[in-house]
Amino acid sequence: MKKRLSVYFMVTLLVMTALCGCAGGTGESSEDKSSVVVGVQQDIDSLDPHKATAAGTKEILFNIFEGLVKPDANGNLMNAVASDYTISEDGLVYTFTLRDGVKFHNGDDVTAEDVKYSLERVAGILDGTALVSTLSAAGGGITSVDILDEKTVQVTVGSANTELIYSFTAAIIPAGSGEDMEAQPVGTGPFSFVSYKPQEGIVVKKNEDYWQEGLPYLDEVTFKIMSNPDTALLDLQGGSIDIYPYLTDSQAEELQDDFRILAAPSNVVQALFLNNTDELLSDVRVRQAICYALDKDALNEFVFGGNAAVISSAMLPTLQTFYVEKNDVYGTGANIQKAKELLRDAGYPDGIDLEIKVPSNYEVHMQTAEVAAEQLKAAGINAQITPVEWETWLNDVYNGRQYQATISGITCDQTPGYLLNRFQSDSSKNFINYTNPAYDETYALAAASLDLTEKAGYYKQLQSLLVEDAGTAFLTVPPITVAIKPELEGYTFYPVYVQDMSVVRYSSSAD
Amino acid sequence: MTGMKKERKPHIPRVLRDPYLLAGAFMTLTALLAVLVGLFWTPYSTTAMDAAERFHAPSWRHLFGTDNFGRDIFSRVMKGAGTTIFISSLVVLFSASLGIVTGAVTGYFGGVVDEIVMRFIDAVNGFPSILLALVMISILNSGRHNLILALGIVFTPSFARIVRSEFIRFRDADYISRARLMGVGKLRILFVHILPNVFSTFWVSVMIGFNNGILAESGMSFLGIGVKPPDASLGNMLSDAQGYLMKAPWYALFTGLSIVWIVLGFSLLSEGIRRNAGEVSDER
Amino acid sequence: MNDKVFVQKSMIQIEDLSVSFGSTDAVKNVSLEIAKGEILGMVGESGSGKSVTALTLMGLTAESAKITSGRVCFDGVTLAEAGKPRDRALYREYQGSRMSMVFQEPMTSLNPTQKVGSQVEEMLKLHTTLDRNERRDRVAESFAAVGLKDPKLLLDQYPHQLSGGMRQRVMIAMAVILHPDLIVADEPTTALDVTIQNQIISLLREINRRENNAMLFITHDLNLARRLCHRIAVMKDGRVVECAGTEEIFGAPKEEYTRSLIRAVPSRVNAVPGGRKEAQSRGAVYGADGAGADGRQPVLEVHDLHVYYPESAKGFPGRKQRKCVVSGADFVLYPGEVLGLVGESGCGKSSLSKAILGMNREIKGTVKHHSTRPQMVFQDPYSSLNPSKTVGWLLMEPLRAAGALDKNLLMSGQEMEERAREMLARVGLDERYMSRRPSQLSGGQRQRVSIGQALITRPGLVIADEPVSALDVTLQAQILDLMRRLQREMQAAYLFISHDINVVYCMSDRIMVMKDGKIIEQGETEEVFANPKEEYTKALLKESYTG
Amino acid sequence: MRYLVKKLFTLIMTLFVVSVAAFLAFQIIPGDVVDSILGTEATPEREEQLREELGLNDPPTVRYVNWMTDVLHGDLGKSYRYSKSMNEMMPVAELIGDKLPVTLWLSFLSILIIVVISIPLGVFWAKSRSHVLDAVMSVLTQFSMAVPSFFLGILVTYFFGMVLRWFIPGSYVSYEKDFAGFIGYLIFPAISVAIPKIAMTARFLRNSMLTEMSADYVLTARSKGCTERRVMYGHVLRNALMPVVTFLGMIIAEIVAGSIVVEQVFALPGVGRLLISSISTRDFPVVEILVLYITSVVIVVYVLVDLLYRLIDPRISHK
Repeated sequence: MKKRLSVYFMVTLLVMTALCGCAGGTGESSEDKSSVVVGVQQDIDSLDPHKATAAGTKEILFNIFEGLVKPDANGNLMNAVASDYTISEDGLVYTFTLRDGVKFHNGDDVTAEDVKYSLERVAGILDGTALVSTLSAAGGGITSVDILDEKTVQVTVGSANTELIYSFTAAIIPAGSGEDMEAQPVGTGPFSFVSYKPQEGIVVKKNEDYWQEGLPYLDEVTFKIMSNPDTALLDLQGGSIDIYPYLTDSQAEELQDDFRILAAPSNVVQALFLNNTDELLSDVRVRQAICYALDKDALNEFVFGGNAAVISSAMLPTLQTFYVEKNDVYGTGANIQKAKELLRDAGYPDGIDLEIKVPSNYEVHMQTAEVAAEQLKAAGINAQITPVEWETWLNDVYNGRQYQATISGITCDQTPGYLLNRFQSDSSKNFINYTNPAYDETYALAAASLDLTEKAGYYKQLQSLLVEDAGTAFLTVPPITVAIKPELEGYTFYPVYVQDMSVVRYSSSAD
Repeated sequence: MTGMKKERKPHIPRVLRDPYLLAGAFMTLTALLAVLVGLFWTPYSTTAMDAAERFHAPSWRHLFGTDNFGRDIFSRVMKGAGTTIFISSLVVLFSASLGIVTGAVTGYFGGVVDEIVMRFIDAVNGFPSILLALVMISILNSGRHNLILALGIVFTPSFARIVRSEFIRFRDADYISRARLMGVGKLRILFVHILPNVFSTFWVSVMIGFNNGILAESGMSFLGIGVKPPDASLGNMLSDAQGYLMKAPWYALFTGLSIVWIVLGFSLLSEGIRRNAGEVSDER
Repeated sequence: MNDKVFVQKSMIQIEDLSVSFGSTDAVKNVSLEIAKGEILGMVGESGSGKSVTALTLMGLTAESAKITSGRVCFDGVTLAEAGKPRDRALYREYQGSRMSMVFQEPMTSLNPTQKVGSQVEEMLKLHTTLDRNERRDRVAESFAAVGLKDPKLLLDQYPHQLSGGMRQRVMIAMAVILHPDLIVADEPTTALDVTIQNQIISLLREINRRENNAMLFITHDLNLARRLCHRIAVMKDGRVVECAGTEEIFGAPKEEYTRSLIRAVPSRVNAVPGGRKEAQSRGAVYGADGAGADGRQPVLEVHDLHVYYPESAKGFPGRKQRKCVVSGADFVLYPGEVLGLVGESGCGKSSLSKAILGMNREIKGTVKHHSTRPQMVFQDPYSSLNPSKTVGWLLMEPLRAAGALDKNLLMSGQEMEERAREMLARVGLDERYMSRRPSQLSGGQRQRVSIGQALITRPGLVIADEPVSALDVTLQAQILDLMRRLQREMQAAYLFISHDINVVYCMSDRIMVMKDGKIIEQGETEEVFANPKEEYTKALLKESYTG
Repeated sequence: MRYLVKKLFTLIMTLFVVSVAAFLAFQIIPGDVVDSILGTEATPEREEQLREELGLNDPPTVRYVNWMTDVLHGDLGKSYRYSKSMNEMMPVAELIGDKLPVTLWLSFLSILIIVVISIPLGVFWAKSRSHVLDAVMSVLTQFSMAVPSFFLGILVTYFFGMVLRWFIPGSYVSYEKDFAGFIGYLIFPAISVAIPKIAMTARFLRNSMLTEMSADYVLTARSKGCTERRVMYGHVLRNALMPVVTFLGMIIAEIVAGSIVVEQVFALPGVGRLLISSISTRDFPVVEILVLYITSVVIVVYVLVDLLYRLIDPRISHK
């Protein structure tokens, strides 16, 4: 009997090892030199460039679709489908000349009709629903699009706005492809769409006749969706992923030796938003006390390992012309003494209770909240963290405005006004209920002015107002830390974060 | 001729020599002791953060090492274990009592009531516990009490099923028919006559339920629902620890092992009790 | 009778055999011999070591059994000996081919998930080289030889599809198929009905005559041993108290224990129906026609009662088909009287009792109770008391229930405890038992508590459904005496149900005979026994051997 | 047959109860689907257009009835979040159809591992006389049942992936591309699903064996002169395996319903993980169908096991 049993065991073990042996074979993707696997955290929300809204999706679609103009690595705009453009004196008429030889992935040439169709679809002229708010006909965007000749398209807009040009990065797609149900994504970008499997990833391949010479270097790129950020680390070390952004500071430290770690400031402004109409927080002294009590440097150290940029107001430091340095007002260290004084003046000698709602799916904000809560305790502010699901955060906090305080981040594009317009009293996005007539007037002046230096001056005033009112305790601009396989080169950061794979290549591969 | 049962040796030593009971009791007692002490004193503050102390390997100063915020893991385990045990005992209490009532009623009376209730039990069984927890959180607000409610409801079906089958088995026993003949009221029959007999098998499932409770609470915290940071629960500690597996493997290891220690302790204890429940007749 | 004298050499020798389990010695220095063709009976109460001796002989005892002295020889070959570990290979040569065994519980002695035919066939597979068809034919032959009808069909049946009697015949067929020299039968008929018991006994006797093999017949029932065995060994506490020819044992028993065993057997010779002598004084109560002479209210009146057994509802909303188990029952029961009901198992006795007590609602006809809350005594002592309660609590529960229902019966806890102690003494149990749990009592003690619990509220009527059939002979006698005494003291009426005609005879004033759901005969016990009208009653009486 | 009709009826009723419960749950949980799809930047008209598209403006009862009629006609609806092509959302049937093989293969492998290891283990354990082995085995089973599933997943990944390098963590490859690689990778999540269940099954089988070994027919078999091996395998094991079938049925139902945590740890795009992400992204049609799938799987497996039990146990099949 004993003999038979042990034989039985041996057989099962053999079968198991054989099966695992062949598992080893799947690692071949890392050896071959022309394809790359990029880890991304969120599934894409749409394959239609005009309808996609999630930052994670735009990052990827950047490789497939291009607009008339396109952002470049240092935050300015470069011509793409359009070879050149002129804006009329009164800023109401934009004339684009199309670049020759730009082809769609399906081989057709890009024609004026395609551009007209794309712009009208985005502005909502075609079916009445604008897809990009800044270009919507009703909101002062495109009122009409006319084809002057084969190579030139003229666009008239409702109101002059120096920042409107940035909205023309909207993707150009073949005429009619917006309605055809079976249409696969076709654009003019460096990579063409191959396949997408929900929860697994999206695969794109090299666009042989891309208008920019010599680009892209890679033959195939797979954007693999990582369900769980924690296990992603194991997969990275296992070697099944080549590039992985969104590393937390400690994860980055861990990967030091076998990956190259690149970091750059992101375009996300992280802040402790305070509901100004909340009975406790309506008193500016309480809000200021909170700003004083926060030790932003320690926060930066704990959560971002010191790589984040500590900010004082609603402006990305990378937009130097518009950014004003206001960290001296509340200081970047903790000023417990001042905080306690303010609380006493405001009538709360023995401190206050504060509930901070945090979207639980963002590890970075959760960790920031834990550190902040610990710091506020020293100043008698008893902070209690309530993790909420992203959907609940959107519903209760962002739209419903039922919260006391929340820690989250807002992704901005490179237009300076993007963040500041949220603090106008009547803005639909003013979820912190900040009302300051002086702020509204200054913003109107800034938006209207066409002169750059004048506009910068107004923006700086706006930032100072925000700091004095302490409507929000601005914290940091978190860094984007990316781990890259050492043999990959050319990864470049954009102010508005995108994963531009066209410039990435294996160092050993001959040009 | 019919000699009375011969007087038994005093029970105490034999019961205590049972390895299961000993091991189980030891582990459970150490866990409970750690939790009790944790309520008042912990070697280090469970929330104080110290940048310099981050990721210290286990040493005499920090028994279990420190986490990404430099907090002492051993102290957090002491606090966290308290929360986890507290939650899962309440979960078991809630689902056990609800399970007894539904099981008794459906098992004893049967018929249409039984049919309908069993359909609900199947439905709850199929329903994903996460969705249920979400509904609870939206009705009340997130936190312990409604996690307990959610898990309680999720655990009731298994208890109800066990109790129901036991009640069906005892429903037609002779002494129950006799009780009916005596005119004993229905409720009294259910809870005074039948329930004590059901208790021995039920006790085992309570213990299993308790273990699953701990695992589920950890599962729920792992998915981000349940105990709120900075409070510690073994569940959310383990889910954080997962992120630092290479850098601080001790964080995941010791947290995971403490869960295993508690769960193993309780199951060995329950195994010991079950094995001796048969013989131990309490001499009044 | 069967007083054949055996001169041939002895087939089986058991010399000074002692067997112990851990610290308890089950068998102490037993020496027995069985000659070829001889049937040796082993009689004794449960726990007297008779089964252990048989199992040791067959080499089937559990691992923990140690032979501490003596040896077992089979036709000159020593199979097992003290000090030597059991030689499995040697025993396997004998087991099945040279010696075989028939067990007590036909329900569980056959593998429930294997066809009956193949289980017997396994015996041939082990010890012969016959091919499949030959084996099946031999099995069919063997089934026919033991009196089983259409054996070919039976081969592919499963144990649960056969009745108890048929299963025992299959066991016997299995035991006999290889014509072994020794057959050990361990209480083969205890779990069977009287009529089937007799058929099995005569089958064994015929096999012994035909095969001329040795047989060891183990039973606790002296009468059975008397009808079958040539010699009888009486066992007590692991020792052979007396061993002699059957006539000698019954004619001139030397040992006091043997005499008490013979006396304990309820037979019509030395007992009087319903303790009639004492009943004489009550004569006035019963007129010739049994109707209450002084018009006293009968405790129970049953008129034209039909009882249906609710077949499980097959289709979802389908009407329940109803099988009629009792049809047209008609009788009356007077206070202080014992009405016996005898019939084979499956004739509807229990269904009738359940219907009378309202535990089964599917009835037609009328049942009128004139006593408050009739009680019942059940057959199985192990399931009649709630295992999780103490004896004291069990005795007080009826009083609590009665008090709850009828205010003036309400008693204080103290009074109830007093009544419980008093009842405990009445049923012959010591004070200490108040705090004991049923699991700590023996079968007999449990039945005493159960009877006490039934009578404590002085019910007018008690239905006793086979109260003693699960007990040993000597215990049976005590419980029956107890029930009779309590009945007189408490003036309760009994409906006494049993399949054992002798027990019913000793207990009841009047008697009813039931067959296939109908009460075929009813009348004074003496009168029915003297001249039974129905054919079936005659057969029943003939079976229960005269003096 | 009648038994089947009755069970079918209970299945339908339970599915109805579950679908209503899930629908109500979605009415209660905060989070408006349109907001979650369009994020914070959408134009009001776009929100209105989407709301209209998804039929969110009709009252709840109407929406439920529409959804129910569609399902009854075989159209399981379209996912709110996952797009199939530029303008077409992914049909739920296709989405789940694509994920199902992953979970089914995972379940098949883990059940295979459970059966292959726990049966001999149980027999070996039941036959072993030594108390030491008995104690060791029961502590081992207690231990493996006490380890939380995600902790086990991490340990397996760490041990087999990092230390032994038997597989590359995260290198899931879909079954279409490279089936051998797919199975090779799936072995390890299957192991972490199987380990606690191996222990339970082995213990259950051991107890069932012990009860059968003390039955009377074993004595009869021995009295026939059967060898110990014939008694053990011919009689005892056959009868002991029958209750194990029902026990395994329960475990299979649990696994096939999707072991969420293991799929999470091993980044397997299975049904379990889809359920989690669909709930958090309020993808109502996907969750409804998944909940129906899980409930029906649980009940169907119970019924199948019950039928199987009736077939193999002659005591029931030959009334």
